[in-house]
Amino acid sequence: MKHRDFTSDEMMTVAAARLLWNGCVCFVGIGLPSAVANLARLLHAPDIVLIYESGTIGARPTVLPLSIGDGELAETATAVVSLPEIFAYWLQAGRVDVGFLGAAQIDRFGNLNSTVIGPYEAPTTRLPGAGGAPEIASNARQTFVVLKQSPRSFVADLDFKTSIGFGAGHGARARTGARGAGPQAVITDFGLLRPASDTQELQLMACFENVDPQAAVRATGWPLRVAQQLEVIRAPEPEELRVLRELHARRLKGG
Amino acid sequence: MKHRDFTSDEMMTVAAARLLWNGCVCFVGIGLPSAVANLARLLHAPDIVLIYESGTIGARPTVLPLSIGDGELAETATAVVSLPEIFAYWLQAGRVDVGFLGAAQIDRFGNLNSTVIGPYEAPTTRLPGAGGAPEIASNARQTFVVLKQSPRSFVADLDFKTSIGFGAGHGARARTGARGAGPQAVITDFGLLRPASDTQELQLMACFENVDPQAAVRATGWPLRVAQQLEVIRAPEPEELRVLRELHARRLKGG
Amino acid sequence: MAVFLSLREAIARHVQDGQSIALEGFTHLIPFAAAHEIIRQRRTGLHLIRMTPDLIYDQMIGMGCARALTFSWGGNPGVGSLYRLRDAVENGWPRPLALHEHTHAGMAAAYTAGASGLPFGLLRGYIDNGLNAVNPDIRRVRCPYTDEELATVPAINPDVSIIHAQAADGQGNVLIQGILGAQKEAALAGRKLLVTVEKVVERLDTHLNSVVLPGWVVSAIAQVPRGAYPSYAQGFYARDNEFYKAWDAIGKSRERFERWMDVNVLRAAA
Amino acid sequence: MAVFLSLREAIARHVQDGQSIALEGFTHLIPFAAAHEIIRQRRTGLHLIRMTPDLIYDQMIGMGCARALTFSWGGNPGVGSLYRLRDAVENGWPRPLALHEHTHAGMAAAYTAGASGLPFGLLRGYIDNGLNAVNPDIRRVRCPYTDEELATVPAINPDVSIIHAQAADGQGNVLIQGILGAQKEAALAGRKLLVTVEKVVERLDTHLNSVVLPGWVVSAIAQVPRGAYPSYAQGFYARDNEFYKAWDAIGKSRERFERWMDVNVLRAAA
Repeated sequence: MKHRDFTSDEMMTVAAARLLWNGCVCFVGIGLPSAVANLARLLHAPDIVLIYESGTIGARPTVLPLSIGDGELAETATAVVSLPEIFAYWLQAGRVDVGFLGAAQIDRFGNLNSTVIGPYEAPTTRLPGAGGAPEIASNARQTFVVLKQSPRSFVADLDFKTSIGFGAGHGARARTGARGAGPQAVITDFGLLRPASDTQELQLMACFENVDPQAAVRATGWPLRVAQQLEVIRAPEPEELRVLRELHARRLKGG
Repeated sequence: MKHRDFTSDEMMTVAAARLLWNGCVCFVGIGLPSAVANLARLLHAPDIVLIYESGTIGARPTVLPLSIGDGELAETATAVVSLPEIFAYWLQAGRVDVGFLGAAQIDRFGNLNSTVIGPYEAPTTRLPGAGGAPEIASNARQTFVVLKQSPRSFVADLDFKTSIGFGAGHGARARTGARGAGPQAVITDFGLLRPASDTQELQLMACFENVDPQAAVRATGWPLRVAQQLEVIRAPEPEELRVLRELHARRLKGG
Repeated sequence: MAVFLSLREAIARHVQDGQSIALEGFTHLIPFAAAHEIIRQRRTGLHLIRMTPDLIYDQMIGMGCARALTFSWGGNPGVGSLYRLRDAVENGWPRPLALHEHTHAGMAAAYTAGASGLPFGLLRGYIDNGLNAVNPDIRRVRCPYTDEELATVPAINPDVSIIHAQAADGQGNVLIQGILGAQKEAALAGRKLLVTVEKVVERLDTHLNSVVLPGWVVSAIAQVPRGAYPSYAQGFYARDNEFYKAWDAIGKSRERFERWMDVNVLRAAA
Repeated sequence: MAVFLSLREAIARHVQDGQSIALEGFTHLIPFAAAHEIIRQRRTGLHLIRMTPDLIYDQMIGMGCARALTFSWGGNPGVGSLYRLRDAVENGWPRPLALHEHTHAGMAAAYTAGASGLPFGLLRGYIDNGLNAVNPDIRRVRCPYTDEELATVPAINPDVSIIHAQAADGQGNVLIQGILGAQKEAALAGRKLLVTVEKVVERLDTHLNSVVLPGWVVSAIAQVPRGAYPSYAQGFYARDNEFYKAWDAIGKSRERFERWMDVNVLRAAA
């Protein structure tokens, strides 16, 4: 890659934000997803609805929260409800358009591991675990996954299956009780993967400017299919970077 | 009966109020039970907790509400919660000491009918129905029934079983999923009935002053057993009547 | 996203003959104005759902709007009978009414399941209860841990839920204050949600844990001051207990009922 | 009925070795002071229950209080790992820790069941999920209406639940404001309930639908200003995000952790 004046995180955040539409109801976790949804809100989607699992509906934070339950979220929300209500009345009821997920590992069918590396009973690395992810994965109308691509994270076989994507593919998800459409977009530091309509295997559909698709293939632990007509994701616009950096700057100040 | 300077309703209300203790958590409906619990609160049980199914916990009304959801209840309550929460977190969870029940019919085992007179599909009288009663009957730690005694209301066979008492008696209740101890007191215009410890059949345990127990037997549609050592319930004290009448007077004014 | 409409337009657009509809509000915030507009628009064949039919459904049933009623307590609170409901059940007048009868706890669980996207609600209830025999919707599951039997009710998801609330803001966010009943659950269980409000304000004056329904779950909002009368709206007006008592005589007679509805509802402006 | 005690006395009287205890509060109102007192009183063999173990359980686990953990997300929010939790799981230090692992939705349903007197909670969840294989508590029931399979979790009813709140009044009624998490459900699910509060007031300054736990469900209350620090109490102090970041380095090393706990917890006044 050539020298760029923005980071991989910024590129991924901007690319993901562009996928969100005005009025979209987003279930967001802390970190990059929170930055994505707030960036979209400040740019092109002023009426986007942010739901944090801590219980805030319609939060409009001016600083990026460090934790999912910062006071800023409650103070700017349309409603503050209990966590059981968030999961039952809002997520499970099918009111969430897009759920954002991260993970330590993803497989070719978009299934996710955020639980352990190594065996569950004797892990080499104990990860934080499921949190809201499994039910976001099954009950949101669709999910977007944001995850940097490497052979360690894009793996042939998950060490643990925390959150369902398309299961074994080929329609397997539809035979479960999962209600939403599953991972319809995976945003990486190389580009955008989407499921193939038949096998539901993730394919590289678009790359960022000046990214070699073969580099993405090499960063993937399974033989990654590349779309024949690969699209190009344009680099972040100055305005997108400005707004994103202001968001982060306010967070650092507010720390 | 001799001439008295108080009504049957007043006598029953006072007698029932005397059964409540300070700190007792009462699930009350509108009408006589509400008067009973508030009378006890104003007399000897200042820390009694009134729960109305409309969602008010710890209401301390100064006027008697006509409906179960009057504003007075919300304004004086410790907490106002949703109706589903009242039934799940408060009644079903076993936090209610005494549930008050009325009915159109009661049988010898304290089972209650508040649904229909006549067959369900073609009733001669369609009554209001269950409301909160069936789950109060099964989930409160005990229930008190307040009901005027007559062959029409104290029947050998219920037209419909709305709320469980002791089922068929002889320990039948304990073999169901009902958790509370059931109807431990039935306050009538003749006196007080309680379940026998073995058969759980209701027995006349106490009569109001100057009441002939045989009159109570004649007012009962089954051969009512009378306790060998029948207690006497003393007539309402002037102070009891004064406080009760002030409660009602405020209601009439506020109406 | 919430659209602001006149009450007439909101009902015309969203309430159709034959639908299942829930007008909730437990004693408090009963959406009488919306019911009257449904009566004026002569909707029929409705499956009415409400914990306490109250005067609002007594009126709709008496005016022939309903074919079925799901409910749990059908009286005039603190007064006595609902005579129009009784006349429909006992005599089929003005038309027969199929009853789907529950307990309060059962309906609360059914609304909660409906709001939660679950197919059924679970409760310790309906024990040794005649309703088990007359309502085939009441069933049982066995606890996978304790092996106990628990009662189940199917989720209630009305085609349209209608509630009254104190206020909405410009974005259609709706504030409910005071006694809540099962209003929020019924609102969120509906496939559509219509709301009438006392007032529309620029910003809701709320506290952190106020009960607010976001505008994006509301299909339409109509501003209808006194829209809950003769029930009440906390902070706006009190329950007209005298009217509830007076209804006893009005509702008791078919003729007097029809005359009252004609003057006070059919010929009243929306 | 709520009894006002010192924190030391409240923990001494109500928290015993080997019990299951839940110290809840989702990011907000985490009862750190109560945890520190439990650590000072050297309780061991506890089954800790909490959706997000957070620094509070990282500290209790690292100090050897726990034999088991029921949880659904075990990280330092926005920062990274909980190294004391990881050290216990990966290396059994200072002692092995049995995990009962759930999802947030599962634990929310389990607390709700616990608060509701139901033996289990019901959810659309744990679909095609590895937790089904490692947590035998996750089971299934079949819907009696649609024949769907739904996930179940056993009710959580801790021996003792502990929460922190903004205020209590003279009768022990407790006011919680802001982000609620599963705090109310955890509180009502506990066989005992201990509460620490920022302040005690004569009357709670509440609004009609404020979240208030009545004093008669509270076993004991202790006034502990800043009792949720380094988490926060809405209206009193903000979350100390810098401390959460600093914990990363403190928690990473056994020695540094023990030194920090010695200075800041063991030798600190209650």
